[in-house]
Amino acid sequence: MIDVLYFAWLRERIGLGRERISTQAATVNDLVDELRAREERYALAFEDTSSLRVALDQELSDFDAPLDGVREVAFFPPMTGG
Amino acid sequence: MIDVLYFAWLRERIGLGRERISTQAATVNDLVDELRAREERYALAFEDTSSLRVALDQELSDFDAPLDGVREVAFFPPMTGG
Amino acid sequence: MLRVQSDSFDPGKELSAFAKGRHDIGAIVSFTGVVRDTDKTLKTMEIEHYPGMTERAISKIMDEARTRWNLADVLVIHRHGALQPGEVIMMVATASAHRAAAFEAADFLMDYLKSRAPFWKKEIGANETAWVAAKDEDEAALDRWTSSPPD
Amino acid sequence: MLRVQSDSFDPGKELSAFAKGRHDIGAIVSFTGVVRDTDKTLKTMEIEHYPGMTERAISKIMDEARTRWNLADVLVIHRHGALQPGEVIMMVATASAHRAAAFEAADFLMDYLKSRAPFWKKEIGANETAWVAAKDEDEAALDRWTSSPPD
Repeated sequence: MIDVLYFAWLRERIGLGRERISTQAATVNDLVDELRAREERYALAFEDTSSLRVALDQELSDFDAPLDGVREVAFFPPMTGG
Repeated sequence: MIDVLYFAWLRERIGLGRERISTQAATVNDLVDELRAREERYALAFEDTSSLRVALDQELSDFDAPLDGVREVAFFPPMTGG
Repeated sequence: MLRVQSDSFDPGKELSAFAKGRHDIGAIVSFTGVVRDTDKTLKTMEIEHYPGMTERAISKIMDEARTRWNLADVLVIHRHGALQPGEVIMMVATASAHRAAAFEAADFLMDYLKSRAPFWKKEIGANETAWVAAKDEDEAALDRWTSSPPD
Repeated sequence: MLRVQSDSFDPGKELSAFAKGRHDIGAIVSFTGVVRDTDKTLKTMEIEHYPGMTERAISKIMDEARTRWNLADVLVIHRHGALQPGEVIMMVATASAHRAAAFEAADFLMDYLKSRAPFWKKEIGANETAWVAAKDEDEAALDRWTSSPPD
């Protein structure tokens, strides 16, 4: 089981901010493929992952990173802090 | 007649901060030569003008600038503001 | 010191308290970010954040600044939630013996907070609502700190 | 706004009042200069200035900053007279729509105030008294602003 979080417009498009998912995905990209296959709103939200960022257990990471032992995956658009 | 002002260690070496001088000096350098010739303390204070700055009527200037129409000449070491 | 909060704060009060009473400091630089509304079309700016990761990411950036420059003190305060035009979003303050270190560290912190701290801004106007897009120039600004390491 | 004064002031209070209530500002940068006494040998710092020229020179530097950057507001306060370790010597604040302009203008103002405003610092210690010498690096810092004009 893995916690998946969505922020900003990604959260709005998917319609929720957090969900618990049972997955065998080996990498972030695999997880994204699984999510896309679920429903239209996921497919649309994850259409272009080059415009998205991912954090694994609250550390910025890459879409080809492995999910081994990861408990929290967060997807979001580029940050606009400051 | 011209007002001559001294600041910081120059003021301390000469022993006064301001004096009124009657001079025919054409340039700042000419005025410095006149001052040097006056007394030992002036000669010592103006020994090395490369370590001094000059302002004419409160605008930074050069030692070869003319004194035509100038009412206030100020000599001082490099500034240490901020 | 780091604070991530929804409450408003007064950057002036924070500056007065910052690095107070220390005799090894010659320079303090502060940056204050304000909700701008030049065209008078903005009603509210909503700032979303990622609780937990926000604190981790900013702490990391602050540690990096302390490693790069000799800083006597560093402060970051960043708000989230709904803000009105003219309200303070965040502030950064740095204290050092010398001015170059204080300036560079504050500049560095701002560049990294812009693009590496998990905040997202949404502008709610009278007629339209839009997420603020990250700027290429903000991402490019980070290169300043990787190409030539500061002293 | 420019103030040259012997009275002490609180940079925090000044920052709180600075550029207040304006909606066209996104970034405020402040610099505060403090009497440093890392070695605990300083008793008093005496700051001499050239009344009249001080105001002219600083006004000129502020005008130059306003010409180079799009600034909504600029503040310079500089003290003269006898100051104790830890006391605030001076502050600069800049307000702009964007952070780069606010940072660069504050940095520019500090570089010019250091070497072009007629102030002279004297350090009175327990055992010795000395005029602070101008540093070559402070004069060199001015080249940053002449070689490549900022946007």
